[in-house]
Amino acid sequence: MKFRNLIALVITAAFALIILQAFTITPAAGEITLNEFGKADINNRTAQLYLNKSVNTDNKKVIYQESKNLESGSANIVTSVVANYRSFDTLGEITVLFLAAAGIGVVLNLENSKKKKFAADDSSLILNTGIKLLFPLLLLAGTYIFVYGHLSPGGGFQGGAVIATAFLLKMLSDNKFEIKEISITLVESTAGISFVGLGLYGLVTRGSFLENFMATGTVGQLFSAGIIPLIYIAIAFKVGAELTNIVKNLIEA
Amino acid sequence: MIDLIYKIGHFLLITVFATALGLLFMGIARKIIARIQKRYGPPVYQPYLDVLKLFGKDAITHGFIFDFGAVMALGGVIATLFFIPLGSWQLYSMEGTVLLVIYLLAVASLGMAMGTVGSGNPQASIGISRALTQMLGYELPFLVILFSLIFRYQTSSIWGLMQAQAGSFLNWNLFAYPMMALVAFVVLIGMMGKKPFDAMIAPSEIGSGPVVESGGKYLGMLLLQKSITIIIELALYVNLFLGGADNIFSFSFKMLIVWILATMFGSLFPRFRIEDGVKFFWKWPLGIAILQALYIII
Amino acid sequence: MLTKYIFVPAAAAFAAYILNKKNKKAGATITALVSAYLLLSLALIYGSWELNQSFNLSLMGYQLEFLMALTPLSWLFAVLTSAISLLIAVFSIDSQADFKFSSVFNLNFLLVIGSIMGVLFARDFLTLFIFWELMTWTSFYLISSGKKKMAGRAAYRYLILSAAAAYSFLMAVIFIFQQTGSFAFEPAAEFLLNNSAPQSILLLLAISLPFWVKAGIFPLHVWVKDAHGNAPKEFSPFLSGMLLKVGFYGLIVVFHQLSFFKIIENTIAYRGLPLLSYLFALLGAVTIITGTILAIRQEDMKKLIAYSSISQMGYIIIGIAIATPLGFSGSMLHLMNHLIFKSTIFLALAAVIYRTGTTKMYEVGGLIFRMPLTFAAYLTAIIALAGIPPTNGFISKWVIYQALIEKGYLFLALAAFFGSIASFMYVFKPLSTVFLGQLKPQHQEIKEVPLLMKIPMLILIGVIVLFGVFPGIQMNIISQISGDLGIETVNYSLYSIQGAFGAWNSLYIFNVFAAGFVIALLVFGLAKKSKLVGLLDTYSSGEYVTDAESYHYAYQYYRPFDRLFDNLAAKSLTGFYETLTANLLKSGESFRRIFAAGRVQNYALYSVLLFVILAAVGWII
Amino acid sequence: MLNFLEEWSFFGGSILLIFIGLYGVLSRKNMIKILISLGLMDTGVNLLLVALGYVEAANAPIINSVNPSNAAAFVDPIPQALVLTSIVIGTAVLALGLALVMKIYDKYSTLNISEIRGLKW
Repeated sequence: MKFRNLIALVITAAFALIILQAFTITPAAGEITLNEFGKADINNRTAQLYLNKSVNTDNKKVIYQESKNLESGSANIVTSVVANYRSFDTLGEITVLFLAAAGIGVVLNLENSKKKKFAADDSSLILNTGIKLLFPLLLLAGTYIFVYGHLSPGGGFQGGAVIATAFLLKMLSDNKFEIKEISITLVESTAGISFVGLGLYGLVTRGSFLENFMATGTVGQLFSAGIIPLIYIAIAFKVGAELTNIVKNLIEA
Repeated sequence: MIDLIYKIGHFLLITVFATALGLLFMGIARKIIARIQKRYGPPVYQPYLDVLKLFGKDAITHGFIFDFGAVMALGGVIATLFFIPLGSWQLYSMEGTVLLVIYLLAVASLGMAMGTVGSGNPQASIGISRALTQMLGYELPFLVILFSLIFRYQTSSIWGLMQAQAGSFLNWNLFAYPMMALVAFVVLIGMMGKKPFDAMIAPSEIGSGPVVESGGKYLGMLLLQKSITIIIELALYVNLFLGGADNIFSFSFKMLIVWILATMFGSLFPRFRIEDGVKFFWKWPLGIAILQALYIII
Repeated sequence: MLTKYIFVPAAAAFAAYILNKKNKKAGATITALVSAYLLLSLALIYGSWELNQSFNLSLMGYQLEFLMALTPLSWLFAVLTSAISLLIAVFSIDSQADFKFSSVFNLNFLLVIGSIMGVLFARDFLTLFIFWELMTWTSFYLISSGKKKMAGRAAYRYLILSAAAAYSFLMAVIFIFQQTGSFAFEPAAEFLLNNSAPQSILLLLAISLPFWVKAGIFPLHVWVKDAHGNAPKEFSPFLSGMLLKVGFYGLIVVFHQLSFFKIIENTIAYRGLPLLSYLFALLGAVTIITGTILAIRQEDMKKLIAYSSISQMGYIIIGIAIATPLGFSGSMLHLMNHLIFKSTIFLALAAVIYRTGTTKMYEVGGLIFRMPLTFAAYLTAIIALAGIPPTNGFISKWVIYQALIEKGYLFLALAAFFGSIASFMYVFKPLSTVFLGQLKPQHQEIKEVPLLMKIPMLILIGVIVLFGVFPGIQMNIISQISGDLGIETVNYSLYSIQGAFGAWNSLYIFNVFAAGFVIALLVFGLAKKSKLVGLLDTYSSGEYVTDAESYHYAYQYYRPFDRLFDNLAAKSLTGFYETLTANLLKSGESFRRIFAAGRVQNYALYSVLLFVILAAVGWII
Repeated sequence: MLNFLEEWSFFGGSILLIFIGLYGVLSRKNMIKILISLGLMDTGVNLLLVALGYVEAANAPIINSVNPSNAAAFVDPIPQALVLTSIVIGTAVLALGLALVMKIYDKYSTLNISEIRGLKW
């Protein structure tokens, strides 16, 4: 082991020990500390309001398939947080992703570099055939994940990632497979514009950007949760297109 | 008006007298040196003949600065002469003159330097550069001596310094501060450009240096300038260290003694290189002068 | 009403900048007009010493008070500034074509004038600092706009020294502000007087540091030569004449108005002079000697005169430091006279450079036959500089000698004598090599400079002679200054000054000179007429002289003398600073090699280490 | 003991993961490995965030037929939402980093950071 590595090890170890120490320290009275593991008291947190879906209105019990016209109709609380309560953050987040994709495009400078095709031999028959079989299934799975994002674990990001994975696999397996730049751009910008458009519509009709302007329906039903599914669809297309774009750029560079 | 005429007459009288005396001294010096070198030597009145002859000759000039330099050299020393008490003669009893005289002498030097360099002869330039370098050498100890004298007697007029030595001849600075007098004597030799310190003239080396290009009336004027300068410098020494004198005759006698001594002393030594001369001046005369000055001011 | 002296030049600066784009001569003309206006209006307020002005500014909850007032001292300096800038502006009207960016020159020049006025009238540290920095920066641009390659570097050196000094100034001022709650001079002086002496002395030394730099006193003189030598030829007169003097203004303010001398009054003394003052005077003495020796060695005419400026600054600081009535008057006289004759010299050299385009002395020669008026200006000025009667330069040196001998400061006097005698050497060098000697073939066709350049030189010649005969004019304002500062005044009349050991009477001297010259002229005129021959028609020990080029003795004029100081010059202070800088850079480089070798991981490691240390400290505490 | 282990396997483990990543970033020479280390740190942080929001014996914060009411014990949803964001940004960073690595490899033909002279001065 080299000397420098040793120093790095010692320093990180010291750092880690100091940080870990914070978890075992006995708090003084009145001092705010971390909870022990598994002892998170969410009753006193904002989380409780999200769970009750009552940041603005009074506290009501939310019951599966019964409660109607809630603040946010999504059965998945995380989705509520991501695509409703904090959807402005999410807009920023996909902007970051977009910027990363754009940055990769700039860094790799595809326009100027000689476009070398993925020069490997044809991939193995098993992979090729498997992917041929898997590709539509993956697309389907992805679609399911983002369409049911407000009901079950999942959502736009996850669904988009699955879709992008499908395209990645396709690109890996099939040398002749090529996605047109223009189609990616088209999908991505349409998705982005519709996200912003939904927000602007909320701004115009309800007076606040990204405010829910549709009926939220009954908790647990597919057609519920107001604009959340719409936003998630937009996000899914955008993320899927961006990730595909990134993968495509990396492969082609 | 009468006063003015009297003054102008006085002016001219002093000038003529100093010139005549200076030329006489130069003749004496030539005679002495000749005798030391076991020659017969020219007659004592030879310098008078030289001056007359030179003014009778045709001369060449190298432009107006050449003329101006000669005039400035002569005019400068004549102006200086009036601030020196010669025995009981002094036109202006102005105080503060001892520092003034040093700087007034520079006018003449500057005039000569300017005129001769204006001739365009590089040998003159070399001579002038040496002369100025050497001047830095001997003026420093001399000014330190003046510093201590002025501080000691609390007056800076030559007249006042002379009066301070009145009474017995033991009051003379020569006896009161013999080391200082010795230093001043060495400085005097340097000032007059006598032998160990004559690198700026050096006839065999740079063709008589500053005066290389002067001929006819120019050389004559420079000769007159030289003679008056000798008188000024000797008079300064006599006034400062030999107590001056009551009348012009004893004063001239004292000057003559100093002049003969300086001439004989000068004829004993070979020529210093210019920087060695400066080094010498800064080592011994300046050192002794500083010690003496420290002794006086403490 | 004092603000107009700042804002009129400032406003005119931008007007000059814009108009100069249209007409090359507009900027310099505006500068001249503004300077003339300033001069006139200053003349009108002469004597109204109670004039003052203050305005308040509320900034982020702080009440800032800017104070300005007219004192005899600032009046004198303001008059000198506007007078010299007037002459320089007139001089530069015809030489605007020599500039790369003449509008920028005029802009900055006017800004320098305005900021100097601000410095002079300031009565509180904040105003002083603001205008001081403005002055430094604008003069930095002016120096760096010189044509030579070295100009930028020289200006940079100037800026670095000034900036470092300005920081020390600011530190001390802020310390005083914390103690007194005010930036004004009076409470500061009071506080410093009642504070413990060592601390006050330290504070005042820190405050005076920028002034030492600007005045070019010995250990901090390194910027002067290159800055003067490389500044535009039109700015060098101002740089040497005025900017250096502003440093002395600051020093006088520190010494007297901030009661530095009162604080050190009761410390250990040598011959009645506090040791610190004596040290300052000794610095002046060292300045004289170094400046002189280095001036003699120079081959570049502007650098030579720059070194001579350094050495003349030594006289001024000696007089200011010993602070006797004679010493102070001598210093102020010398300050004014130096301004006059040094500007004349630089203007004459600027005229030479304007015509020949070179500053190397051995590349020119014999210009007297082509530029007689320039020669006359130079000659008069160097007679004054060397301190030869009957010019103004001798009077001031004479007064300083009197002051030194009066108190028996042997070593200071020795340095003063040395500088004075050796000044013959260095002023004669350009005289002999530039104006006298052989005229170079390529300069045969040179003409005298245009009329607008002659006028300032003529005026300055007149001023030199005028002040040489009537020093009482100068003594008039000087006695007011010393009265204002609480120094005894020296007895004087229009043409005489009473020294410690006798009086100076310029009328006698002038008469005697006239008489001497008349006799010499008579002798010359009565003798036979002489024949004019060419410069090459000289005695050459038998050599056959063909070209003027090799027949001109100019390069290394004082080589034998230089040999005496070769060792010293090799160890020059500039070299010392440069070695210091080089070593500092080298050690910095090796330090960098350890800590910043371009390995990003190491940087990450350092930042992690810092986090660890911080976390550990936080955890332990 | 079991509780202690469980607690440490989440808190301590995720912190350990962060510092393993940190150590990798500080000590590895291969740029790909450095990126992997960055990914490790990312994961560690995400795990830590999620672990902080854990409630003992609680369910995922989804109202469904198994947990039909908000009265049921749910874990804190906010860290999860944050982690979702964090993952996306981590992905973006990794992708950009990889692109840079590719570019650097094009230029220097090496992945060893000590052999890359561009930053040496």
